[in-house]
Amino acid sequence: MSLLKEALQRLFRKPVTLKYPFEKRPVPEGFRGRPVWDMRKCIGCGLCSNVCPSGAIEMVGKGLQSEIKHYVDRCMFCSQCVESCPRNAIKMTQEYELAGFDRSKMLYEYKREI
Amino acid sequence: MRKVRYGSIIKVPFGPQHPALKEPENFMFEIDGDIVVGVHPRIGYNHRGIEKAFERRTYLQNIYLAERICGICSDAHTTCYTQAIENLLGVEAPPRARYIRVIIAELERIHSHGLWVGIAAHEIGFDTLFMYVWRDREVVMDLFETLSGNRVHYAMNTIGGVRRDIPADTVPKIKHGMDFLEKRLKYYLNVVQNEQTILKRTSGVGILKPKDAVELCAVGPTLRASGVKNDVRVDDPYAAYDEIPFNVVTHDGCDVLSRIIVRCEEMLESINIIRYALDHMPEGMIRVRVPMAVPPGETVSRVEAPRGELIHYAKSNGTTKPERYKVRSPTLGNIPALCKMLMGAHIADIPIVLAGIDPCFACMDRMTFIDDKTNKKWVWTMQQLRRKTRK
Amino acid sequence: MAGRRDLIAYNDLKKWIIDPGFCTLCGACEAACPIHSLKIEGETLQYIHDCSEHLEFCPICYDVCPHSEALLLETLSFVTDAPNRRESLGYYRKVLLAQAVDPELRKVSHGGGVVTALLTNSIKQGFVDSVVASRTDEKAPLKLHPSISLVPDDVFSAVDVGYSPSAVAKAFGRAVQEYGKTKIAFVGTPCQVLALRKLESWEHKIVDSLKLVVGFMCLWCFSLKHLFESLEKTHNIKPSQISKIVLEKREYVVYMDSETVRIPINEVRKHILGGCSTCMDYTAELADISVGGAYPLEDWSIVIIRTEVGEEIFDHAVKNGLIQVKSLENEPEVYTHMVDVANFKRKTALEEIEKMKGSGKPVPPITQRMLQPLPKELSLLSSLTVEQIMTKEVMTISPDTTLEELLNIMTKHHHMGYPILDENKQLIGIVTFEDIMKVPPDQRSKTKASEVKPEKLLTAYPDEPALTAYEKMINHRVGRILIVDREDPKKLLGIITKTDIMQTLRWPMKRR
Amino acid sequence: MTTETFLIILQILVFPGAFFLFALAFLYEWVDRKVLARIQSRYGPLYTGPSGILQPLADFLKLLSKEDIVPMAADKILFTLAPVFYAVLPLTSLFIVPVASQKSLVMFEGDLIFVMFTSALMILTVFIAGYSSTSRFSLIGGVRAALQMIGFEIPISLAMIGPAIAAGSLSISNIVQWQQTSLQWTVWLQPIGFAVFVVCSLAEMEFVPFDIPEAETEIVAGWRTEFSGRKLALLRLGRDLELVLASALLTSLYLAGPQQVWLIPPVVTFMIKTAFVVLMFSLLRAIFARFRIDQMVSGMWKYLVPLAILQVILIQLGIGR
Repeated sequence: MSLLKEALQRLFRKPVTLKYPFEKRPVPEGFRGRPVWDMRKCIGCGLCSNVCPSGAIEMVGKGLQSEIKHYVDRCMFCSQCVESCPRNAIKMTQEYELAGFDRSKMLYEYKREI
Repeated sequence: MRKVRYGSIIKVPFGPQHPALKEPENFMFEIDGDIVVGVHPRIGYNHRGIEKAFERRTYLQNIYLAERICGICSDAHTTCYTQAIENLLGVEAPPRARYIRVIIAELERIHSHGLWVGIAAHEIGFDTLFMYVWRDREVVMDLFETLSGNRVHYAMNTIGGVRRDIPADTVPKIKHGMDFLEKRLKYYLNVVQNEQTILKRTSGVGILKPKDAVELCAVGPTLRASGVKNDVRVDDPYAAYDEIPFNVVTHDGCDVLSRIIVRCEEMLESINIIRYALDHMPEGMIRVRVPMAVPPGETVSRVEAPRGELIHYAKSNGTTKPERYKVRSPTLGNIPALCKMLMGAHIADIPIVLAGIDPCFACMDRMTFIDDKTNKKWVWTMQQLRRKTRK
Repeated sequence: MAGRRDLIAYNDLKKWIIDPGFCTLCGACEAACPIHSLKIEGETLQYIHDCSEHLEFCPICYDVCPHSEALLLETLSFVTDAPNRRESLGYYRKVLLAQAVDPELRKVSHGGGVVTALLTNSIKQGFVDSVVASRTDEKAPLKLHPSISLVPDDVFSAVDVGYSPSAVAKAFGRAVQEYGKTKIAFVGTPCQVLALRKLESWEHKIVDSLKLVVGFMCLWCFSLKHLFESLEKTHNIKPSQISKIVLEKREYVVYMDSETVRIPINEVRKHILGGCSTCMDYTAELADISVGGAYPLEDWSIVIIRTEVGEEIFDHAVKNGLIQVKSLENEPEVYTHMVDVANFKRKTALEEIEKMKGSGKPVPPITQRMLQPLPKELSLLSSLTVEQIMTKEVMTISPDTTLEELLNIMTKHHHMGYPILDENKQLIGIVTFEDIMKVPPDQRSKTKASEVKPEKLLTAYPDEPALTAYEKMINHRVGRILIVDREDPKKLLGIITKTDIMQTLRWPMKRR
Repeated sequence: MTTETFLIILQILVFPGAFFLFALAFLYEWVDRKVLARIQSRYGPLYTGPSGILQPLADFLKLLSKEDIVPMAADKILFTLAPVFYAVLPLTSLFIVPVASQKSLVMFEGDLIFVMFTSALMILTVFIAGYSSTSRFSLIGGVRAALQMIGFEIPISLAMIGPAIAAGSLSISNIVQWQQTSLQWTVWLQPIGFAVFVVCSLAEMEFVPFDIPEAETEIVAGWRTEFSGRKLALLRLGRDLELVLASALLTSLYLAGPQQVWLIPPVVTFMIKTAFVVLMFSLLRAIFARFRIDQMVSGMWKYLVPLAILQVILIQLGIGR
């Protein structure tokens, strides 16, 4: 019965649950969400695709002609690519609602403006 | 373990899919009436080939692989991994990094033990306590999110130190969280020790005598709840544990109740460690840069994970990928002791005794083959496996 | 230089810089290498593992090397905001003499202790959170170590000038990556400053944390091993005895516990690092603030402030009473000495390059690039006429001006050469700093400008292409050319200096 | 057809008969879930209807439309009949308990015994349900349910007898009337009996700490493991009706049942009282851990049976009459 008091108190208090899909929780600074590439800064060194532990990043082409393909369905948001990128071309955003039914929609392509 | 009994012995499977086991693992119990007379653990159900995967990835990528051996003690695995690789490289993490590692490891211990107390409450049908403990555990999870950017896979460790600093403005936040948790944990400790229904279900259940515990190589809180003082943090200090004073919590009840109490008190001790570490954290470097390739050699590294002693073994051949990697997770060490505890228990006690070792089967499962008819065990080589797959 | 670049920059770095021995061990490549393949260990650069395993294409280590030709013009854009540019001074806002107010500080430091005072103030005021600089070892006073200072007291002992290479740029990388610092002041020699500026123009992420670049004036660095060996052989000086080596008037003075030995500059020049022998930058032209010794004044330093950031931080230190300043205008000797050394450095470097070219040895890519404009720059120059780029308002002197007066004028305005006009405004020649230096100091008050002017006068016409004027300057190895009227060659219309050429070449570049 | 017959049919089908009772069952499931959730700092049902009040109905309808799987080895007839009985039995009992007025729809001297009988039958149904599914978990669950019945059946019967002795009648409606006419609630006269009744009701409804026959972490869903689709829907309905029955019985026997207070119709007071009882059940199930079956049975016999007997003796001695 030692929980009775707390139980009675809780009965008249607001629940702590967040009504998630309707009420989104703000994420803190430095949250590791979906990474995005800034192709104006990218030099196409291919390091991000090489260090990626889950093979979520694919680089098509070489050097300054390259394109980046990012498969979010494989990404595990470790942010090693951000850490390895020598030029701040990759940033972690605060996007976290990335689940879906269609894998083909989880491919983000980054092309260079010519 | 197999005992032949005549009479109405029925076999009750536990898992691989079972509400008491949140992870797939198979236990076959022989039940005589309501009493367990035989336990047959069949590990390997969830073998993920992680050790082989280690050999295919670079040392840098393996940090994140090590992190995903276990979702709950992810930091313990990376600490152990990075320590092993640091040993091979001959570098040492800077002091501040080691303090940060301690803080993260202890936060993780709080979160892991808190999670476990909730699970234990759930196993004995006390869902309200389960909800309360998990609600308060959110404090730690939020701290993790602020500190590392993720609630579960903190990715704080890297070879040669830690990836993120603990900035001065988050220190009061952590301390505030610790004050709150301390209050709550003391309350839960009080509840656990005074609530009659909990005492009924846990005291005198799943007895593991100190002698058995040592003989069967139990580790972690399971061992300490049997009154044996054993803790890698003290016996073989790593990170900054040699500079931080703390007590090794033991309890000699040898039953599930003392396992709960040991874990609760360990959480309180962790809070003290975190406070001390925050106050005494030195300024300076948080990491050293290391090359991608690791000189040849082999090493073993030990860490006190929330569940007990965690051992990683690494062998390097001078390239950027390890030649062999081996993980001995604490749950594996506790399985023989678990079988001992379960003998003679009631069916109703199985979940709570099973949960009593805080099992993490996903990080435990290894590749062995057992023919349960002849009791023959063997391990397949890579060639044999390949041949099998070709067929 | 090398036509096509290799996809893996290390191959270029090895071929053009490490193998010919131009590396000055600043460690910029180690700091910049994203996979930590390079490592500075002692006086060698180690290549730890094959980076092409991890990278498809990487220009970094070659691009950021201070001896490579890459990004040279881009680096200029950091200082070109400054209103003035003079040869051997670079772009600048202010030139002045300064010293630390604290006499203790002056005693421990070289010169006026300005850098130490400045950085202490910036850390205290929170402009920067750490300082990356060189520091001497107590056991081996000549050997420099890069150091990362976090608290003001650390800086007190940190900043030091010396003659040995120090991997400061590597230390800068460590400060960012290992210490996690975000506001860093960097102190280094001209080549290290250049390395940092190259990192900055490359937009490497570690320079997001760079707040202030302080450059030391540097003649060159020694390979300490060779220097000690030769000192021991020729003068029987043990390295452990040496407490200090100071350059005084083209002589190195080796201070030992009991005695001092004077060694002529040419004797020890053999032992300088490969990259230093062709380096032409004395005053760290790309730094936010350049600081150098104010010989012959003891306890004063000459300070060149080039950028807004530098000016702000320096003024703050002056306002806080940590630094006291004095105008340079009344100290022509100090100025003369500095310019003289700078010219000496440039001259010897040019000689060295000639020698190297003659013997078929490779020349550092950066020098090659500086001496030979790119085709597109040449076409830009040829598309412009002299009139379009020349400076029309020329400071002139009368033939009766004595050299001492002239030096005073130079100290005030920092121009290095002055056309001589007679009373009828007829051009009779030009007198430059080099010409004055040929006259011994004690006779300078008596000698008149017209007496030392060279026989030959290099001129160009306003309607000529700028390229022609430029080629004339290059061929005659002069820094300025006078523009005269085609009809009346005695009528001075303007002047083109190297500064004007630089301004023209870099005008498409815009500071970000 | 006379108007009277029509009225009786209407009473049986709509109010206070089947339809009303179903509605009440769903309402009380919602109250129970909501209160339990609030105690546990959760929201509980939220989106179906205002504050999720229609959630139990939605669950029921959804289950009706789901696939109905019968295990191959199961005894098909028993397996199909068990859920039907499980839903019908509490409904039958509820016709005996006064809901809308002091008099129940069906009343006869000795209907209290009938209610006891149906509650025993329900446990039998549970056992049969567990037995007929031939699953190991179901079997253990069914055996546990039967074993548990041995524990609580005696004290609950004794606790029911208490008010009957006091009222001098074995009819629930008469007990209610006796309480209202003598203007005293039995709960004040026989608090021990009330407590015993509450505890045993928890056991009857398989609420924590007595949810042993369907202990999720031990034997999956116990005797209900193999049921799905319509059968599971019926089981859930039966469970909800059982909650209504238990609270209605408690209200009738100890809290004076439906009572006309000033202008408030008796059905409203009935609902207020039963809702209070449901709230109490929810609170109690939230603050305990589950007992083990041996502990439960021995505890019942050690403590509750003597207490219940003590209460009966006290009544016989004239205390609480």
